[in-house]
Amino acid sequence: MTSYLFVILGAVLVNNVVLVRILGLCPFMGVSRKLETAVGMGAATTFVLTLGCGTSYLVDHYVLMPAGVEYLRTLAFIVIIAAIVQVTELVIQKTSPVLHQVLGIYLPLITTNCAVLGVPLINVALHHDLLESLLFGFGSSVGFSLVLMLFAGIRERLDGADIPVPFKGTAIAMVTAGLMSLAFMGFAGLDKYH
Amino acid sequence: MINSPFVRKAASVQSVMLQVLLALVPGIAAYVWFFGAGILVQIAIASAAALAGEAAMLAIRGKPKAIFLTDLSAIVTAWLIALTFPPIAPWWLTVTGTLLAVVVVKQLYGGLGQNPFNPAMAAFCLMIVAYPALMSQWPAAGQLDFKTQLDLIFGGLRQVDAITGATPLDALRTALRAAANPDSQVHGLRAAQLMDGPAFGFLGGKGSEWIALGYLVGGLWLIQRRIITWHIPFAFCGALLVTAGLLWGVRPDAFASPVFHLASGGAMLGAFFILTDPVSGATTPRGKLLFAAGAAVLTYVIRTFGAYPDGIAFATLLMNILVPIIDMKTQAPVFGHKKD
Amino acid sequence: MLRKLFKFHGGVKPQTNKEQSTTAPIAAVPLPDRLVIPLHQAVGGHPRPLVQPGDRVFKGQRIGGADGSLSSAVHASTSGLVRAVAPAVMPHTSGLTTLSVIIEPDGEDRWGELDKVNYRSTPPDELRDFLRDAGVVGLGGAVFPSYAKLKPGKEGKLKTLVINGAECEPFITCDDMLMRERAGDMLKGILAMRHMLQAEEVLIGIEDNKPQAVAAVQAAIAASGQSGIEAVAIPTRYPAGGAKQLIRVLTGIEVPHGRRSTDFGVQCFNVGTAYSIYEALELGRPLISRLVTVAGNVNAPRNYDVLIGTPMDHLVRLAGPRADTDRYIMGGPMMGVRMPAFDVPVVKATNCILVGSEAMFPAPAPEMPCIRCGECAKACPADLAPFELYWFSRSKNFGKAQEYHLFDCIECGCCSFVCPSHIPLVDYYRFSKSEIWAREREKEAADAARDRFEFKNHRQEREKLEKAEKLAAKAAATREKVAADGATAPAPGSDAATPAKPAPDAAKRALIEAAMEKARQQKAQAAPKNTDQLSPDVQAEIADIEARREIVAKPAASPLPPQDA
Amino acid sequence: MFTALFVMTGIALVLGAGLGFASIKFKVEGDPLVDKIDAILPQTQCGQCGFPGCRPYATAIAGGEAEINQCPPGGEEGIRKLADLLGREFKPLSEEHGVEKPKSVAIIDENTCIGCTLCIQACPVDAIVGAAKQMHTIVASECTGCELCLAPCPVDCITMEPIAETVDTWKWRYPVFQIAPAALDTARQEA
Repeated sequence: MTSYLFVILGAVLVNNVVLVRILGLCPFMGVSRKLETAVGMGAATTFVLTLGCGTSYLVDHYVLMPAGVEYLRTLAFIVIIAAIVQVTELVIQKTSPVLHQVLGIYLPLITTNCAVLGVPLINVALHHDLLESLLFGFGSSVGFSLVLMLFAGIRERLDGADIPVPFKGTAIAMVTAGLMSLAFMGFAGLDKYH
Repeated sequence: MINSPFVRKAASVQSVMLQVLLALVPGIAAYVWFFGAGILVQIAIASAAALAGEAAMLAIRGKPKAIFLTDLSAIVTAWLIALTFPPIAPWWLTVTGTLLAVVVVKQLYGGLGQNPFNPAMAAFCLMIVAYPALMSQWPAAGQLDFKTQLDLIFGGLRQVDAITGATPLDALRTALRAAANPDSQVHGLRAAQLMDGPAFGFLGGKGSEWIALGYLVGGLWLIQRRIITWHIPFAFCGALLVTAGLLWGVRPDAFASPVFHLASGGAMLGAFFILTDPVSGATTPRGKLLFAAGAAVLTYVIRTFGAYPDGIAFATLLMNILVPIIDMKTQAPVFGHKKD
Repeated sequence: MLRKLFKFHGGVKPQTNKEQSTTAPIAAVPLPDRLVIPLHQAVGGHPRPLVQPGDRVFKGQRIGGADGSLSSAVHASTSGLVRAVAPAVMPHTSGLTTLSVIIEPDGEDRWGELDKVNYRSTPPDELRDFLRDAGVVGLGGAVFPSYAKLKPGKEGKLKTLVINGAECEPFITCDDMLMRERAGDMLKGILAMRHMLQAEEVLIGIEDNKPQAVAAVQAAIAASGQSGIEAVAIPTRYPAGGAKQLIRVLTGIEVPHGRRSTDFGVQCFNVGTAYSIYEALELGRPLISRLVTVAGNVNAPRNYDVLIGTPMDHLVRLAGPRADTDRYIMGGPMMGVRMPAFDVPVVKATNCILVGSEAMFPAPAPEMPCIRCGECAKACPADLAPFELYWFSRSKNFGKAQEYHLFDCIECGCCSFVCPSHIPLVDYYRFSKSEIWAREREKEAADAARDRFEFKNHRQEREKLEKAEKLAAKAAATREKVAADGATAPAPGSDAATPAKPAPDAAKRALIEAAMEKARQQKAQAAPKNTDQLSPDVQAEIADIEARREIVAKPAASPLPPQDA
Repeated sequence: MFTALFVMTGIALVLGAGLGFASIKFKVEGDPLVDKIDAILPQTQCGQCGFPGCRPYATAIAGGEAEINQCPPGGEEGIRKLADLLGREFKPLSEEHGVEKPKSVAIIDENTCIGCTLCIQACPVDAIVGAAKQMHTIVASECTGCELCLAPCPVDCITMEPIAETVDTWKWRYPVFQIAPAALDTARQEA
């Protein structure tokens, strides 16, 4: 039981997918201008990533491995994730058109969000079982959503700051992301403690 | 055109910052008493670097220099850096840290009042990540004379491992971890016994407990002067005591006492001077409580279970990240919109 | 009996500077050469002028009629000749003009006929109309028409009537002097209001730095023998005189922004308003004068009974302004408004003329960035987070500013007063508020324009349809006629079931010809005649518009009645 | 080799079927976004954006056929709001569509007007009243300042007048940031 908790906590904080593993920076930079959209993007990614982790585990274990074609893993995972993203997009377009418009290009781009591919591959590398895979996927995406929201909160505040012109916008966002990453280094070693 | 109000109270950023600096004096005095005058050199180095960095950035940004250099905010950052860095850190470490703090963490965000992160703590984190060894060498109280300290600060090659050790916090943690190991010599010893060494005083590290007391005195004076409110120090100390007390209560042999935590490392400096930085900290009363309590828990966790000797810097940065959301969600109800 | 008083959050204690102007009694003012009476003096509509240049007016004669649902009449302050009804600079920061009646006094100061009214025997509605036409407005500074506030809540009665004698602004003492010298008459006004509002109790809140006023009012209450009226000394702390803050202090009730205080069983009036209600009801005199404190950079600060419309410099001269005087401020140093000129008139909102100089009110030190120290939040009597409001106002993020309750700000100036960064915080809020109002106005205009545009499109659609129907009917008629013609000539026996083929074709062609001819005519008529020497892109634009008009013009070819469209 | 092909084909088929089902099940009709965009546009109906009115422009933006910077009356402010709503990058007003001007109303010189009704037909919001051969006049409160009536007028009797500020529409100005670098430093030296 505690080990599952450690999987989640480790994925959320210690090995945060964005700030420590530096995956998924594209939406992290792109959809963090407003808190509202960040929440939407976080929710969408959580859905896709958790589902993707589960599905890719199943496909990996029950299709690829029995067939002996593990080398197709990356390819197969991409296809699966792309399909899940497509479905998500259709659902969001139907249920929340404004969110759909706001997420804009980033919604289909969840497909190319390296975190979404990276996390299932990390799952394979860490030999997670199905539950661990799901938890790790969920934890990673919660970690992603969490820092995305916090980042959006900071960026909303930075909107009013008198930032030097060359650093306005993405530049200062990069600096901020760096400092956040630095702060998250404080969690280092926590998952090693027993 | 100036509009109403036409009268104003005599107050200025400069006077606020000056009072913060004054409040640091008792702590610094204790520091000098126990650890020698080297810290004064560090303070001077850091202050000079901070002013230089600030002046350069103001010049580049085309901002008025006179007014911003005399607001003393850079000096406060510099003093906090000097006080949190090891007193024998080489000069370039202090200078680099201070410049990073002032140039990147403060001025790139627009300077005074606009930085979301505490510059001094960001500098500490950057330096401890980049130079973990240099940032973890602390002399014991009264161990080094002023000349040796100067040599260490300005000297070339350093062979200090022989003469310096880790901070009391770090030492105790290492010892406790060792004590947990059945193969170790110290196995079975309790925290109280482990603290019997020369590095330890009555409550925390030898000497550092008096420095902490100095900070406490200065901090209380700041509260009395209404420069800071009671919320952050209270919540920080309270949460640290409770967290440490819980674990200590369950396993007194494996964890240090709450009082030790309060009197060691940067706890007092953090409670009264670092977390209370209004620019990067939470501002609503409820937010301040949450912010400081969160910082205390994180400090404890990082100190006890993490990889770094003290957690206050990382805890501050982590809570800084949360500040916009905390402030947003803890807005007090306004006049007429309160629920009775 | 000691009353339980409540506290409001924040507040500041600026130097009061009130003693200087309370040493001498209220003085009269000699008639000026000219009175400038702006028609728009109170919140609400712009009263329309009732006099013309050359008219003779009596003192107290109505010269501006209340217009709209929330408006208040304006009267001649003395008898004389109307010189002009023209725009004149008004006492407002903007320095803009407003339609004013300029009267040259004849020196006789002759009253016209005065209507008194017995408030006990008059129905409330009539009383309110009477007060509206007497021009009675709130004299505390907000100049809200009093009649509109003299309506009890839904229950038809009120728990507490709060009378505001707090006068928390530094320098101002006109309410203090009024209570000292005219407490008895003021009390009569209060009793009238109490009657109109059916108020159970009356609380007169007076800051405890005015013991003489408290004593005078208490004596008047004792002399009147009325019960349920109490003069309460409240702690001196700015802005205790804010209506919301005073209600809070006396009753513990917090009236939120945008809500009527009567919904909470409270209503609040200024002591000066009470006195003018007394004058209106019992003496029949409309509001044509008020008490004004002249203080600040003058040799003899004092209170004067001033006719509305008196130029400020005429008044200030009596108090002996010092040589370095460079500004007049209407109101006190915390919320006052700097006057655009020295000769602007005293209006109903003028409670004080604060004479200032650079030495007396030096410009603040340069504005520094906000360090979020929270001093402003500690001082804010509305429990706001002023530094957040500032942050969002500065970056013009008005939506966020509203989320942080910008409109609950009462602009008392406490935040600016304490700010260590010397930020003119209130100016940022004023800026934000007026921008938001402007945006709302624009939004309303846009919505109206959208409606009208859609209606026009709809109308054109309909007309096109109607025209098509008409044409179809005509065509059918023509066809029938042609068919009938054809039927009569070559084949008398055949009926309409087998119409002659060429004839309808010819008819249709004729119709099209006619329509095309008409269109050509229209086009010729519509072609602009001033497009010869234009740049190509303008030409293109015209062509574009042309194309659009083509669409527009076709169905609307027949002359339309544009109004009822 | 064939296993790999077989596996991938299988996956593709399954996913394709799933997607096809979803696209039918979650088909979207109508576009509520147009209303949101239309609400931001100033409704002058001036056509400077190249579309016959504000709503068509809104539809074009929602459909991705038009840029957000084609509305001069909306100005920078309007573009910012659109950028915010749509999560797009702010762009300065496109010059080919015009420049931001102070809000104005059209005024008909009543001496020159020949009563041709052309402006009445051009006005998108029916803000001009008059009849054939009668003098026309503009209802200032309804005029959006779109300038569409200027071009059709054969006698050039319509002019645009910027709306003057009144006490009711007066706005507080943005507080001037008082730190003027040079001035301050010298002031300090003098002091």
